[in-house]
Amino acid sequence: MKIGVLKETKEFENRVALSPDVVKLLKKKEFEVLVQAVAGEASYFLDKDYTDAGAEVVSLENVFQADVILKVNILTLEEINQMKPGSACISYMYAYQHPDVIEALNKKNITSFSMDAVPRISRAQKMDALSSQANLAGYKAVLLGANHLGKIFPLMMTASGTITPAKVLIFGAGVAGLQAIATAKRLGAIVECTDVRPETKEQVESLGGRFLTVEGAEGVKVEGGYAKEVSAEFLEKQQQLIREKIKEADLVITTALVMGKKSPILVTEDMVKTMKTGSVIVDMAVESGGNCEISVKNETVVKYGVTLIGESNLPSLLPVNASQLYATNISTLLLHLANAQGFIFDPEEEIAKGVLITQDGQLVHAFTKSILKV
Amino acid sequence: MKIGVLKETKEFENRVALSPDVVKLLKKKEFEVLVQAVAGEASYFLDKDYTDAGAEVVSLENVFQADVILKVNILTLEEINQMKPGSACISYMYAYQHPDVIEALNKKNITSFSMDAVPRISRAQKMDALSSQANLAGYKAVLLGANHLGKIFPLMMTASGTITPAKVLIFGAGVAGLQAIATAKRLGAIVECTDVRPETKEQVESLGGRFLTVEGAEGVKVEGGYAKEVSAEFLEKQQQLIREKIKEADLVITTALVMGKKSPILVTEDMVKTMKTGSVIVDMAVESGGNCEISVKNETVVKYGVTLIGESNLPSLLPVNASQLYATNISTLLLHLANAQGFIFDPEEEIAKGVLITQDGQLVHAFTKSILKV
Amino acid sequence: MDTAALLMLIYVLVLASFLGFELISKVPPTLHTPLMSGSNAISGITIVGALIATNEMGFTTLSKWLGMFALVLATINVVGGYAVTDRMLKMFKKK
Amino acid sequence: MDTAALLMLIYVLVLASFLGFELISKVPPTLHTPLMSGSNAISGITIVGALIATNEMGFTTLSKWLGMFALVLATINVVGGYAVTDRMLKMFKKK
Amino acid sequence: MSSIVQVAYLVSSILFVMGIKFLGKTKDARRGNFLSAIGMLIAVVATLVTLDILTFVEIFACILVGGAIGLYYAKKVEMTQIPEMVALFNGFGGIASLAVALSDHFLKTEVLQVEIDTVNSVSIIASVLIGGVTFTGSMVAWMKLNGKISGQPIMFTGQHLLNLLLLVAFLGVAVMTYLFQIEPIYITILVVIALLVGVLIVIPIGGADMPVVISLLNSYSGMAACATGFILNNNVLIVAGSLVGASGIILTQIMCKAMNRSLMNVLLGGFGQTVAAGPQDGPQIVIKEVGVEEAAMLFDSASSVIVVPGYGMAVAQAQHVIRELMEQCEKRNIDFRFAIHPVAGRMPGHMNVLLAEANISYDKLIEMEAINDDFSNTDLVFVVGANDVVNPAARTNPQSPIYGMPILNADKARTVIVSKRSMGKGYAGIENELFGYPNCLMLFGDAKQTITKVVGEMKEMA
Amino acid sequence: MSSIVQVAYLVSSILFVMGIKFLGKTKDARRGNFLSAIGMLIAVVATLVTLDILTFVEIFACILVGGAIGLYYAKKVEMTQIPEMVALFNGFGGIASLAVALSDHFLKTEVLQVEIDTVNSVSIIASVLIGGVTFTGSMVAWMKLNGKISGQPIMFTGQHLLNLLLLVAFLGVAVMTYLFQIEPIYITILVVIALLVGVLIVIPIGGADMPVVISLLNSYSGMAACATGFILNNNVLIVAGSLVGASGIILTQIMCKAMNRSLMNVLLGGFGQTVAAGPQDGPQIVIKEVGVEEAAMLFDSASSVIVVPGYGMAVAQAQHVIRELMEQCEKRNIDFRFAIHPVAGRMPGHMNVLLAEANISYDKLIEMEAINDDFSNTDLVFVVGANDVVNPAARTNPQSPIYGMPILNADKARTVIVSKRSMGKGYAGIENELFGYPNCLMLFGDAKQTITKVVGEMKEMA
Ligand SMILES: NC(=O)c1ccc[n+]([C@@H]2O[C@H](COP(=O)([O-])OP(=O)(O)OC[C@H]3O[C@@H](n4cnc5c(N)ncnc54)[C@H](OP(=O)(O)O)[C@@H]3O)[C@@H](O)[C@H]2O)c1
Ligand SMILES: NC(=O)c1ccc[n+]([C@@H]2O[C@H](COP(=O)([O-])OP(=O)(O)OC[C@H]3O[C@@H](n4cnc5c(N)ncnc54)[C@H](OP(=O)(O)O)[C@@H]3O)[C@@H](O)[C@H]2O)c1
Ligand SMILES: NC(=O)c1ccc[n+]([C@@H]2O[C@H](COP(=O)([O-])OP(=O)(O)OC[C@H]3O[C@@H](n4cnc5c(N)ncnc54)[C@H](O)[C@@H]3O)[C@@H](O)[C@H]2O)c1
Ligand SMILES: NC(=O)c1ccc[n+]([C@@H]2O[C@H](COP(=O)([O-])OP(=O)(O)OC[C@H]3O[C@@H](n4cnc5c(N)ncnc54)[C@H](O)[C@@H]3O)[C@@H](O)[C@H]2O)c1
Repeated sequence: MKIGVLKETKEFENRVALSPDVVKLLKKKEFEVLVQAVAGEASYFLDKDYTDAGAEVVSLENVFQADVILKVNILTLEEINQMKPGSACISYMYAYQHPDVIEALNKKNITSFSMDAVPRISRAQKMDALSSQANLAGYKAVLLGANHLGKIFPLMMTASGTITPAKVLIFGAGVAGLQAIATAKRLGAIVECTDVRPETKEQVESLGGRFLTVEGAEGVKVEGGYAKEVSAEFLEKQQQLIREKIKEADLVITTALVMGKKSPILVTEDMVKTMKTGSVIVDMAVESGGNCEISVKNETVVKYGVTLIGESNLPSLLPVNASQLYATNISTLLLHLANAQGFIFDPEEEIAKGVLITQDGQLVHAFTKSILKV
Repeated sequence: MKIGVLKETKEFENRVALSPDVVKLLKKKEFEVLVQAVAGEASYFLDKDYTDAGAEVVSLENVFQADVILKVNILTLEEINQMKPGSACISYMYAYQHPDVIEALNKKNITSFSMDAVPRISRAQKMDALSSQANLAGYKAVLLGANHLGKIFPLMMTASGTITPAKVLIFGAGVAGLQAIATAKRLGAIVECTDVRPETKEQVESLGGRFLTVEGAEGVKVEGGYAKEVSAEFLEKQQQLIREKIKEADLVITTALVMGKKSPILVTEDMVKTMKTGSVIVDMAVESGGNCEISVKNETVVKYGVTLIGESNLPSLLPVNASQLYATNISTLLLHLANAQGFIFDPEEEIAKGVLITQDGQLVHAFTKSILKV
Repeated sequence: MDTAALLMLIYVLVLASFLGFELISKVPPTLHTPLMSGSNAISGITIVGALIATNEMGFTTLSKWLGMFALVLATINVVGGYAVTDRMLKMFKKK
Repeated sequence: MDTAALLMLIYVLVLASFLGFELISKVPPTLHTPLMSGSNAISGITIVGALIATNEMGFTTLSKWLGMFALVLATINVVGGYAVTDRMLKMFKKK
Repeated sequence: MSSIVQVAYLVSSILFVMGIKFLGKTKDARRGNFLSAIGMLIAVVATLVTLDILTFVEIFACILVGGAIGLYYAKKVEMTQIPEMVALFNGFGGIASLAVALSDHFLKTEVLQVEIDTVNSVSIIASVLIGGVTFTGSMVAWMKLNGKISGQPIMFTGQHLLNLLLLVAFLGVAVMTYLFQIEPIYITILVVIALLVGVLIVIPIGGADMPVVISLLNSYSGMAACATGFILNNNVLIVAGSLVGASGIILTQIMCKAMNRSLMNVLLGGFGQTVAAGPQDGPQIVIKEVGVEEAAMLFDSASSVIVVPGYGMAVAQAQHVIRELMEQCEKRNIDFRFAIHPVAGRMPGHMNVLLAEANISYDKLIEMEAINDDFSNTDLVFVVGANDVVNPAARTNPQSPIYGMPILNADKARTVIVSKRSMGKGYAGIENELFGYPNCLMLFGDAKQTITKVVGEMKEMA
Repeated sequence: MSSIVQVAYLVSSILFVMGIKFLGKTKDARRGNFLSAIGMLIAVVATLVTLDILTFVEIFACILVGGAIGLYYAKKVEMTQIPEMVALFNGFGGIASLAVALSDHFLKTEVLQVEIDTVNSVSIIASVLIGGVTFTGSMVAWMKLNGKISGQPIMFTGQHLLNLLLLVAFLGVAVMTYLFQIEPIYITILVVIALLVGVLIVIPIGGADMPVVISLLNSYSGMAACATGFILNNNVLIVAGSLVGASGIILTQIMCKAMNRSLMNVLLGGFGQTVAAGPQDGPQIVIKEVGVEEAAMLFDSASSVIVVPGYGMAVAQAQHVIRELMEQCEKRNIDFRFAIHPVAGRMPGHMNVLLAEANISYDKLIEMEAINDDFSNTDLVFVVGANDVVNPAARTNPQSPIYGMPILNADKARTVIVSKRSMGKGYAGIENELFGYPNCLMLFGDAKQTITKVVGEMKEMA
């Protein structure tokens, strides 16, 4: 079986689907690997590293000879055009947002698997790119924020006076939020965090953060570790809490996502106005609409004296680690679905069922169908 | 006595000589304070903050009515031109690099004091701006470096593989170097450091860093906490050590300074070539010539796959804290030299003697004279 | 028995009991069983009583038979007790 | 004194000595002085001997005078000892 | 009795005191046992000296028989059967005391035909009661332990009432025995009641509590010997008996504490079984608890330790005290490492953050793949607040939600200690059968608190 | 003697045992003293019961006089003089035993004119020797402590030889006393020798070691009482005397250990003075050391503690163990804070970094200006590896290189404990006279190691 690795074409994308280390592993399992020239450059993986690992470094066209194409971002229509009919591809897809791509895939009878749909079950953890990337993103969000802040994080009592510690406020204690807590805490900030899921209180505290509980609020539904819609009453109480706390925050990091939906607005324009001049907001939900009303995707803007960072692809700013982990995730999924001879998955098996988007010219993924209403 | 605070005019300078808090303190001591409009803006101090604190916010010309002008950076010839004859000024001067300014000051009979010349004795610690700013610079250097690195600092054992910790190499364990060690260590990196002064070993270890001892080297002279010239033999052995260690470093921070001299070259172009692609060097000595042969002042460049950060004014990137501490330093010095009625210092007293550069139209500072050979 | 003699015995009893209490204060759990076993062997001191009881002349009295019965059992207790305790303790020696 | 009686006394002595050893094992240093003082008061038990010696009739014998001398001093030891120990210990009570 | 014999008795008393003292110290215990054996020998020889030379035959015969039996069983017994053996021996000691008391009673009433004075009479009755209870109690304990009867608590209604009645009866008959000493019937009834009481006291107690019961009965047999001492006016019996009596009580208490039970609770019985705080669903997991002291002993005697931290360590913020534990172990040259499971905790790298905070150097942290083969050569694995990541169900049970997840082979180690607060489940919400494995001991309580105690114990041992 | 009296003696013996036991436990000590006093009362009353009613007048007179004197001094004495008072009382106990022995001797030889048997004679001689030594030894100790004679060790050549000779002489005369009981001269010589030995034993020992000596003499006075018990065939004397004798020896040993001396070392004398490990240059600073146990006691009894960390804490990496210390203190509701000097350590914020690493919450860290006035209301300041930042020379000595630097007012606290390795200097390279202040105690050793021990001690006290 031939694996093809394309260079990412999306703007600001530094990652690559396979790292030389993982290529070596796949070679051992007797896969052939074709890597597009300079595909790894932005992640500091040189073509030589790939050839050393056993891959063939080839031109763009030649990559499409592969039986399965691996990418980080969803394939473009152009790329699909060039693919062998009946071949396969694995990448992030967020299929429900890209009906056009699905159509294109089905037209070419391409079997496609989505990395963002890996079910969050224990044995699939090694394939869970959402977690691995969110983790890096959480770290990077703190570093970016700290770098834009006019002050330092830790408390420091010096001869020239005492520097009070920075206050970091984090919304959402998912994977990214927790890593952000850990990182900010490490750097010496006072960290507070709030989340809709009550079990996160213990998790936040286990990292030395303070949990802000929305008092007397019920009606939060959690499914498979994901937050589902929450009640209006809760949101109101939460708003109240945020409004109060945000005035004193130096750095705000928002990570609240609701799967398959636009992310909730937690920080309104009004609230931004009440913040201290020089404070910073990193909106990690900006890709899916943003948790802050006025953050701008892929831009860093200053509004009302507050720096709003709308970096939508934080993991890509840590390309070495991000590619390395993503490569492990995608290759583990691939090995779960296929061997050197070809695909061997059972479409009813839980993981395969979870990630399989299109097959035999059909959209087969239940969740995507439900959202696209097809 | 009237104090005037000018807005800094130097490029990339965000600091301001007095903070509103310190203005309040000086008002209590019955000084009058004139602050140029928007002088504090880049440090997120608003004009309103200053007026609230009791200062008068005035236009540029009106500042020059003051008896003493406070600044961060040395006064420009233009500014000196506008000053009242016989008035005074305090700022960083590095007088030995600016004979023209000294001439101008003497022409106008201006008494000048240099913040960089505060003697490093116990009771002057509160005036020691070099320390207070170097401290912030050490923190910022790590953050900048970390932000330019394609990987994260801490060790992380995750389902998607283990991320090995970043290796940070620090040259010079002075104030900035130590803070850099502490910060990098906090973030989870493996930190190694080397210095010419043997007593720094214990200090480095007290922060969890590993000290790299240059074996069998003697001939390091230390005076008043500053490193003086070191022997050629030492430098050679040190080069050897660095050459070896730098190959594995992810982030290199250089802080080695020799007072009044061009800073030593520790990282040669050759060495940079042997470094890993994607690694980063922050050259904190860039202002005084740089510790790295090929770093560029005030620029971030990529050479041989290595990112070289030549930021010459790191404290200015943390303007809030930097201004706050600098204001404490400068005001403490002022209060040491003067009261609301005027200057009262004894030119033979240790601190006054240390900082006094020009008086009665004369360059009186011994060290400056020795360097300028006048 | 006269009261003075009894009182002396009671002195001995009281002091020995206090001593018993004080001796055992912090025993590591691994020693619980050996200690129990070892002190069980000591409680076989009743063998002295059995000896005295067996000393009864002739085999006609119940007393003598009871004494001999007691002596056999007490000896088992003593000998077995010490032996088994020693075996246990031997095992504890550090590898 | 017959040997049996002596032996009983020795039993008492031995057991009490062992007990004395065992009772004092880990005493915090602040209690060293009070403990010393308190047990010093106990050693004033010789007052009992002094009482018996004073019981001698008439004031003619040296024995009686010695007994009375002993009694006064032993009483000082006992009363002073307990009182001063108590004063010390009162101070230790937490503010 | 000649005074030389009395001196010998004094010496053996002293040896017993020292024997017991040393038996409580790990490194002196064997010497202690030896000393007390010497004491016993001296006492026996001294007694023989006073005896009539003519009775030596019977005496030696008895000693030979008894000694042979004792030695044989002591050598033959399996190490695992030692508790039952102790119970058996203890019972013999009790019945011997009873027999000596009876013997004295009959000697005085039938052979010598003298009146038994009050002290003697009370002593005889006490000896009968305590000796009898010790005997049958020990026998029941022995049978429970070796499975001759069920280890389950045996209870019936009116049990406590029956005990009370028997006690009253005993007192009544005891008075009769004193008043009508000539009548052998009364003392015979006493014996029967005593034997009955012994049985009744022990049957309602569960097998798991037997060690405590045996320790208590051991204390009783000391008291019986002490009572015998009063009968015979013999100091060495009194000293040895009361030493064992008192130290036995304390030891029983210590053992109860180590098992987290109260003595009352044990004696009232019926709460017998060590809690098998199993779940409603699924098979019952029977677990063994361990106390902090014993845990400390286990660390002390290990030569290699692997710590498996999990989310519970983070919740308890136990990382700092674990570093202390590490320092204690390293002081003892114990190889000490951490096995980091990739998904331990609740975020990637969770354990890394915390252990770095506690200043544990990176090279102590070993990845799962690198350490998984080492567990089988490891003396002690200490699982701190981890659960799912050491759940063998991931390897064996295809039905389990974590099936297929790689886990740490903690179960392969010689001994596993698990520190957690309860039998609570982990993230995956499933049972962990590791906790019921024979090599696994549960150390219940908040991880930080219990480990602090363990470290405290270890410091004392040093 | 009636048996009721004997029972009373038994009861008081038991009370003494419990009294001593409780005296060793901080929270029970007062109760223990009370119990033993009750025991004493019972013994006295019981003895009075057996006595001739006619002698009551003298007896009460003596008791009244003795009691009044005892009570008066006990109330009057300054708290600082307690050790001397104990020495004095102890001496009285010793001489009383001697007097009782003499009294018995003369009673038997002169009044009753009976032969004194061996046991009695040996007891009398022992009582004389021990009682006499206790008396003069205690008197010398008393005088050394209250300054009536110099606290310096007094030594002369041939001292040990003289002691030996006296011992031989004593033995010789003792034999004579036994053989020629009628001759009062021998026993008189015995008394003289005993008194002389007491003096000779104590004079070579330095004042600083007096507490140990008093403890030892206390043990002796117990033995003297015990010997008296043998003379009078009295159990309560034997029990109480031997309790005090044995526990006194142990206590002496414990005290020696706490002072880092060996008993031998103390008794051989001459090593007396506590080291004044001063520097070569400058005025000698005489310091007081403190041991970990006492340090732990000081923490235990404080109600407010301020820790002053310095560069030495960083070097020792003691921050984690200080957090433990904090936890121990907070468990006891002790107010616990950190005073952070702006230039403590070697870089700005050095202490902040380390204490944050140890997870000490920011609100425990107080700036110099905010805390400097609180020191004078603080029970205990714990200076950990700080030096220059607490050097009072900065306030008082214009010559000092740190003159004018603001410092933490650690010296104003009730007690200051300084943890450092030696009398080594700080960054500024100058002496610190704080270390010689009367309220300052030095806890020498690596900060991490010593504090670990202090925490260990505190855990045990809890
Ligand atoms: N690492 C990740 O990125 C990540 C993310 C999400 C989910 N997960 C999942 O989380 C699980 C991690 O496994 P794990 O073994 O680390 O943890 P776990 O299976 O969740 O078990 C934690 C155990 O700690 C105990 N505990 C809680 N508080 C404690 C305290 N104060 N003291 C002592 N024990 C305490 C609990 O038992 P008691 O209640 O009886 O004390 C619990 O059984 C895996 O199932 C993994 O898939 C991991
Ligand atoms: N904070 C800054 O930015 C900065 C920068 C440069 C200089 N300084 C200067 O540094 C000094 C700081 O004062 P400081 O009080 O923190 O420290 P210090 O005066 O330097 O004293 C440190 C003390 O710690 C003791 N010590 C060293 N290792 C130890 C260990 N392992 N365990 C226990 N004690 C240990 C040393 O005594 P032993 O050898 O007897 O143990 C020493 O006296 C000031 O003079 C300040 O001016 C500060
Ligand atoms: N068992 C596994 O294999 C596994 C793997 C990875 C993640 N997980 C779990 O899944 C959970 C979700 O992880 P994620 O990071 O991908 O979540 P996510 O990115 O979907 O959401 C981020 C966080 O935002 C929170 N949030 C949503 N709406 C909010 C609101 N209005 N206000 C505040 N917070 C809001 C969510 O509760 C969540 O904690 C995590 O707790 C993680 O432990 C489990
Ligand atoms: N007592 C006080 O009041 C006081 C105040 C501030 C600083 N200090 C001390 O002064 C010292 C100097 O502080 P600084 O940060 O301003 O120093 P600096 O900025 O002059 O130099 C930075 C460091 O570079 C080192 N260095 C010089 N040449 C080198 C070479 N070839 N290789 C490697 N390292 C080299 C120096 O030893 C120094 O540690 C510090 O140690 C500090 O503790 C004392």
